[in-house]
Amino acid sequence: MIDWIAYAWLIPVFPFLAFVLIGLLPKRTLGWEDGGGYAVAGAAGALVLSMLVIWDVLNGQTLTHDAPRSTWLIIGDFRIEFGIWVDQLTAVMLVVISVVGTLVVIYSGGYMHEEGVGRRRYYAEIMLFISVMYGLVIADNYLQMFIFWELVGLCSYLLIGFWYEKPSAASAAKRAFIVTRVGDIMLMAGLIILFKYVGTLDFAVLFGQGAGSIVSRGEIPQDMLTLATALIFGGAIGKSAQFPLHEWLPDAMEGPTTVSALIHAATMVKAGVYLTARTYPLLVQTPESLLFVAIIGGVTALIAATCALAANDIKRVLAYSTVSQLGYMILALGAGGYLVIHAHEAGGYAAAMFHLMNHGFFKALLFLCAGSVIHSVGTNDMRSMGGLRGKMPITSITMLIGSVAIAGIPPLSGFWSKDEVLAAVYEGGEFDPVFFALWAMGVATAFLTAFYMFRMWFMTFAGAPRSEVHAHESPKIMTVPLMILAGLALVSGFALFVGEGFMGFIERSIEDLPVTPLHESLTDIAVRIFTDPLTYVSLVLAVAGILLAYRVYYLPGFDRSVFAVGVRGKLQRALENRWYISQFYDDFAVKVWYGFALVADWFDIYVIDGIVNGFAYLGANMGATIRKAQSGNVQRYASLIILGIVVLLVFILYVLPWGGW
Amino acid sequence: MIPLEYWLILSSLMFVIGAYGVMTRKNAIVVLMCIEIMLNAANINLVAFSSYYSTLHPAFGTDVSGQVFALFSIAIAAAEVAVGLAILLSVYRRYQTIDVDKINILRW
Amino acid sequence: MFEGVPIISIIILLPLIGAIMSFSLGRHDKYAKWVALGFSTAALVLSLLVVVAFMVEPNTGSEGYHEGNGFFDFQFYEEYSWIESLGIRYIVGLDGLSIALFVLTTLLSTISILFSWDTKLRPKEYFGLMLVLEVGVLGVFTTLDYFVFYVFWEIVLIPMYFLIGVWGGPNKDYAAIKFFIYTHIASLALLIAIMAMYFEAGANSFGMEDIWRAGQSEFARTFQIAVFAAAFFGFGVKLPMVPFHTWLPDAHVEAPTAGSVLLAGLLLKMGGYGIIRVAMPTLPEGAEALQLVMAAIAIASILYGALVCLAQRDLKKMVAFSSISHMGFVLLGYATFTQVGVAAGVFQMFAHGLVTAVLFMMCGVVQHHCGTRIIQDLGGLSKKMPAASTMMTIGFLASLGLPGLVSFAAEFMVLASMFDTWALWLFLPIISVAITAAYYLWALQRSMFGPLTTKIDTSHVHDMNWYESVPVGLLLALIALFGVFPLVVFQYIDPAVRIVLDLFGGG
Amino acid sequence: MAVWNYLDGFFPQLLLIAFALVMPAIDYVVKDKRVLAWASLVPLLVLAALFTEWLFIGGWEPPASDIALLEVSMFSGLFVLVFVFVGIVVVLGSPEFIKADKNQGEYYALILLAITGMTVVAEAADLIALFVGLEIAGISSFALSGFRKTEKRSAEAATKYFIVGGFSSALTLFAISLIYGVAGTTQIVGIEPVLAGYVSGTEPIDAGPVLVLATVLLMAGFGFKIAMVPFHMWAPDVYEGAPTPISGLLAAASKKMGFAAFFKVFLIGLILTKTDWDIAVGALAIITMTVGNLIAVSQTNMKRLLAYSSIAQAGYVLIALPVATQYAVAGGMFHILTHAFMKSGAFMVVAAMGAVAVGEKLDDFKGLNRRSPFLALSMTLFLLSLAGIPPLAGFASKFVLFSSSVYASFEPGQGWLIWLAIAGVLNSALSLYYYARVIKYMYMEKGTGDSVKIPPMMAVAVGFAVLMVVGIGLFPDPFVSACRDAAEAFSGLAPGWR
Repeated sequence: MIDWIAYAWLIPVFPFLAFVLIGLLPKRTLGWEDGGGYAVAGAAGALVLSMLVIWDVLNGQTLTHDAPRSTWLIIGDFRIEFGIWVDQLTAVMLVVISVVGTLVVIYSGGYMHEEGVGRRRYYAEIMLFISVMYGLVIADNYLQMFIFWELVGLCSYLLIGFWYEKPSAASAAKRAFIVTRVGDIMLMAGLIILFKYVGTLDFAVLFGQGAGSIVSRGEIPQDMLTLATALIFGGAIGKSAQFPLHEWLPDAMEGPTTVSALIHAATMVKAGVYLTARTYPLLVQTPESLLFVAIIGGVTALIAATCALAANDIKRVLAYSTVSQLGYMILALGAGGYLVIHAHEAGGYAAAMFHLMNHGFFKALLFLCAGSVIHSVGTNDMRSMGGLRGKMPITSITMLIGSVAIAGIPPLSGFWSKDEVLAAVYEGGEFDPVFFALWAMGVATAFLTAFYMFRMWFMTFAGAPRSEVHAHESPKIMTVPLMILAGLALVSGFALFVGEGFMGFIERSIEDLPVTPLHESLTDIAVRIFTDPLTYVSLVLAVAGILLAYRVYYLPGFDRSVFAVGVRGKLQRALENRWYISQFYDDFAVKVWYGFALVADWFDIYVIDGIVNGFAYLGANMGATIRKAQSGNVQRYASLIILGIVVLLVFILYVLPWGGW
Repeated sequence: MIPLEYWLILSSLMFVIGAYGVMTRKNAIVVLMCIEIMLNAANINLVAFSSYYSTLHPAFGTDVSGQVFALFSIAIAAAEVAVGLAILLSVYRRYQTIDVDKINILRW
Repeated sequence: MFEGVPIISIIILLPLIGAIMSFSLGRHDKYAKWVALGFSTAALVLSLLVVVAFMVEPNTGSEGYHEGNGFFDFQFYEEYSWIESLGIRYIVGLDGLSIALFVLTTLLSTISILFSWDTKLRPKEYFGLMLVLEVGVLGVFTTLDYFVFYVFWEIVLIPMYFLIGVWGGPNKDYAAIKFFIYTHIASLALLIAIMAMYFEAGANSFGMEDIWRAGQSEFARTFQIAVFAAAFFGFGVKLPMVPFHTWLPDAHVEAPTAGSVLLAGLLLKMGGYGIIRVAMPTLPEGAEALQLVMAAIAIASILYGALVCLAQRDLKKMVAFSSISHMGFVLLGYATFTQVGVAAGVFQMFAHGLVTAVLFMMCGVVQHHCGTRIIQDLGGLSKKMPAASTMMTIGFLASLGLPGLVSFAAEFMVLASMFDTWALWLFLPIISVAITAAYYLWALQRSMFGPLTTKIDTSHVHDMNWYESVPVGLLLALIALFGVFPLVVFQYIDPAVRIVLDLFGGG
Repeated sequence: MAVWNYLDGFFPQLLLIAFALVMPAIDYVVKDKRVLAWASLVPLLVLAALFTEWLFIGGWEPPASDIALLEVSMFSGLFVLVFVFVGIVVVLGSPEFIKADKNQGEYYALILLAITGMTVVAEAADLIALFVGLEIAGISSFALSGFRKTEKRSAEAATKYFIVGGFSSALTLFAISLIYGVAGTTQIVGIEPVLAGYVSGTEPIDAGPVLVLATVLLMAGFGFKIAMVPFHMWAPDVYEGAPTPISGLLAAASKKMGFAAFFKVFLIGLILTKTDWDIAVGALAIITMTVGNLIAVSQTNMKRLLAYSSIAQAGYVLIALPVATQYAVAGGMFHILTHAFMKSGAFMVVAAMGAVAVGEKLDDFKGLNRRSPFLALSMTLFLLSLAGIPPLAGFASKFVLFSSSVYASFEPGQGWLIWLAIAGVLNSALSLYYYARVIKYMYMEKGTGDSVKIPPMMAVAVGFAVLMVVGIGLFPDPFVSACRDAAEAFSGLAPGWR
């Protein structure tokens, strides 16, 4: 029996090899789809190995502080080593990355077919992304993680800007990178604080591993730890597109839809959630940071959901939905921390990770469906779609499954995880009443989610066609991944009830905190879910959302012009303008900084260099004035000699004694 | 015996007169003469100091080096005048004048 | 490997011989590039062998090893008397502080010569001057006698003056003379500092080690402060530090590409090297007294340089200002007086040398192929020159500190040490990380991406020539290599930096 | 042989005078006027060989002087060597330059006589000898600068030089007479003991304003020779108007003679009242270098530019006076030595260009690199050396010179001396501006005209100067040692001098 988990470091190597091969091989040896074959092989290799590793983890093996390590840097007394870290949390991420990654690469074979020469670049970049994403989740210290963290950002940048000749794509790519970099700076600062006080960024040391927390060991003052954790979460705000840095994600929809599905829905944007979850051992020592996390999550969930209401671009709807769902996860993590502190239970944490996994599947599914639609229709704008149900049966059904899942209708996956999230938040209210408010926001979000998802579905697939397009069903290579993902969206929720149950599985990754294991049997969980009245509150609201969308966007006779006048009109415009947050960045942040830059440039040219040139001018031109004294008249020379003598005499006889030399 | 101061006042006056002449007179010959006056002012000084040496420096006895110096300087002045006049001659050939104000193509 | 062979002198002499040969080619000036490439490559190969022979864990008894006894320990040490009456000796040697820069010099020189392969204007002078420049920089990085150090320091100015003045852009006269005089003034401040140290030490020797040893007891605190200020000014202008930086953008904008590469890649490093080799170890109390000044200037350079970059229209000028910002990190690392900071500062010099060379070469490529570097006039070049665009992207990413590429380790460690020393002031320099990303990506977006520009005639624009892509590709490979394995370089730097800090008394 | 016993100390002068006297005769006899140059080289080369052996190798020693007018020491020996070397360069550069002129015998005779006067000043131990030497050199060079009688500018230069020179001689002589009156001696080394009251039976003399007047008049008189601001006004006009080799002689040798006098009288004779004059001379040094450099920037005539550059260089050497240490004197001597080569070399380049009818305007230097790479490279080396760029001679000497003021500023109460060094280095940077401009003209601008062939003797002259400039730069050790020996000998002249 091979100990597969020890080979976890090989997972990123497969896609990386594919990246190198696609990037460097001569064009004629690339074969199918200009490198698509290598890409599929790379992704599949990683998938297989991931599954083997996950199997080991399911069997109770982990690879944490005793993993093999190699030295990256030695400075003075500091030794920075890199290694791998595989525990239950990693396993969840591996599942999402490997499955979605492989399916997206296969799907790309159809979706990117028309790209021609650009495909090579596309596959290379996708492979690089998958590789570094694996690297991110198996890192065993923050620095290593940060390196991959930045690299996934890079891949995101490159892939958003894949169609670089479109100005909007180039601009969106740049924005995405810069905005996430603002978050990265906070993360970097947080890591630096930890590094200063603890002297290492290894998870094994930072998380104590039985040696007590780093605060209790007196290595870091409480206020600094709070600052550090808040800053680390700042990284998550950027990467996971949380308020107020969330606007880059909708813009990032300029990239190919496959990229949106993989990077901006299923994997990279989850890195922030993963980071926050990974930092749990530190976060639970800083309740202030946890509250901050929860509030950001709740606010993001609601705001993004409202923005999705008025979006007409099918991908933007999904993007806002992604932001909103990420907010859920963050909210659950914030609330879960309170549960860990006060009740020693991991409910919120587990719920967040459960939602992360489910969301990875159904959101990837939704994006790929949207891609299928766009591929067929040739536009993103839902206002020119409609009535595609008949022409694209597989796409419409799989998308319906995705929508139902995200709306939270049992027994699809979204229901289970969303319910767990809301339950955890509500439970947090016991320890801080703010969580009740956040719970209310979460429930409202659930209602809005159901509404806008079905608004989207109805606008796309139902009714009569609104434009002259010859839509057709996508080829098999695209629909098969859709069907697989749809299947996963249908069943992944039942992970709650398989084996030891998802909750029991994931909470082992933080059992040192300490957390009291859930002594619920799997049936108890089901019973608890279905006997809790709160479950029905969100369920009823979700159904209400669907029905409202049905009324407004499907049944004829609803006059949507009421949205255009009065207070509702203002609200509508605010929503269409995404609460003016984007404008704020463009008008304020960009212009102010650019203004600073112009002022600095002016200062540089006219003041600093002006002084330099002024001196130079003096040096170069003073002589032209002085030399006029040289009149050519010899008697003036003699006079000047006498004058010089007189001045010297006066100086020596009168000035010198008086000056006190 | 005439006090030393008288000689010094004389030489100083000659020196100042000579210097004034160098600065103001336009004719180069006169300028040359003024320079000679200045040199002779110094000669008077040298001879006078030599003559009054024993009163000035009672510890040293007498000294004639001042008078020797004056002889040297007279000879040198003569040589200088000779060269100077030759130069003025060649200037006059080129400029048709020896007005020092007009000799100023070299400047700045 | 080199027992009994004066290998460093040989490496310094090789380009000099090449230069003389190149100058004296007469009408056969088309061979100048081959001569230059041959000699610089020979120097490069030998310097790589030196790296191989360099002992990270020195065997103290071996030949050519010079034990500093508190001062730096040198290998490949050579010592000859030069001007005995003033105690001036020609001493060369390498240690961890210099070896990386030493190899960087031979490497960038060779690469710049290759990059200038199609120089048509007065080639024998051009390549000869490049080699003279190499000699000067090599001398600065190896010599251990202040007088000789200063001689090499000044020699560097002359070829650079000519390179800008003859082969430069439209405003070359102004830029060349400004570069020459501005940096010369700074050198003179350094000269006065050197004189002062020599006399105050009273050791009748210009040897760095002798003066340091005498200075241990002879240099009073006020003396150290005054002399450190002078030396710091001398080195800082070269670095360059705000507000004494304005020679740099002009020089870069006008210089030929290879000149810019060497200017930014090597000449700026001379300033950084001088501070760590000369100013800080020899005048520790002065450095301590002026620590905050150093830090303030460093932070000002970092932020100001980055901010000004945002406003630039000329691609090359932007890269020039970015050098100011990045060299600020070097100074900031030094100013922390911590092992991490100083070592990272030294590494940042090395990293910046590689990265900035790529950037300037790419600016040269754009200029060469498109005839302009004005960002607003470019656009969509990716379509026409995919390889160039890829390389430029990687270069920019390396420069903005992307992990996995060489600058990251340095910048991260500098910032870490900054927090260690000044706690939350960290947030000032760290802002630049975002600004840097902003200006690079903005420039990339406007020059390489978007629709193909119509402001210039792009019909004849083609991708990079071999002599352009080979050097850049090689550098990019090194950037990635040292980004992934920074330890390769750090292992040399670290022990030497430890000595610097020991000189600070317990540092 | 009793006479010879008195005269053997004069043997260098006698040698020079003897050759000077036969020059007109040779001129009368030979057709090829280059023979004159060869002939006048003979005494110069002999002296150069002998003094080089004495100062740098050891072996030959000059006969000591039995009379009190002269002292023969390494200090004076080094100056003699400088004058002789400059003489060699000037003589080598002359034949082509003056080949169209009449009376060439007198020309060389006057050069030899001028050098004779300079050597007298260098060796003078008595104010009488000093003055006589100054006048011999002065009168010869008045005549030399007006040698081209057919040229307006040459005549004008001679007139101006003569008037200002005569005026300055008068000032000098008057000052000397006052010193004689106050101190009762014309022996330079004798002045200080009298003033200080060291001589038995005397009290310290407080000469007050009289001595100050004498000091200031001497500053003016010597300042005229070295072209110290504000006594410098004649220099640019004369350098421009005089035949170019003579400009070289004036800048490279005559100026150095002024320094020899300055050093002797101020640092030995008037050292007691140093506090009276040191700040004044320091200030004048700074003013001199600054004014010289500033005006040089705006010049368009190469000779005039070099003239102003000479003024500035004089300012640097003046630093040695207020610093007044043995090391400073060595530095000053060293800079005098190197400046002699760089400046005479630069003037020879200009002379060569004049000889081949290229011109001496700055514009004529455009594209010189194409027309004569040798001249362009030589000029570049001279100019860079003047600017103090290592590893050329000018850097080495400036280094020693400036460092002497840095060193002296460590003494208590002498802190202000550091400003001399700072002013010096700032001025070096300023001077780089116009030197670099010339280099730019030669290498970076396009010129007109074909390539030119440089006469071989001129090439030798320039080449010799280049050799020295580069050689001293690369191997300054023997020269530094010689200057140190000279300075030691110098301080040995005055007991109690530090």
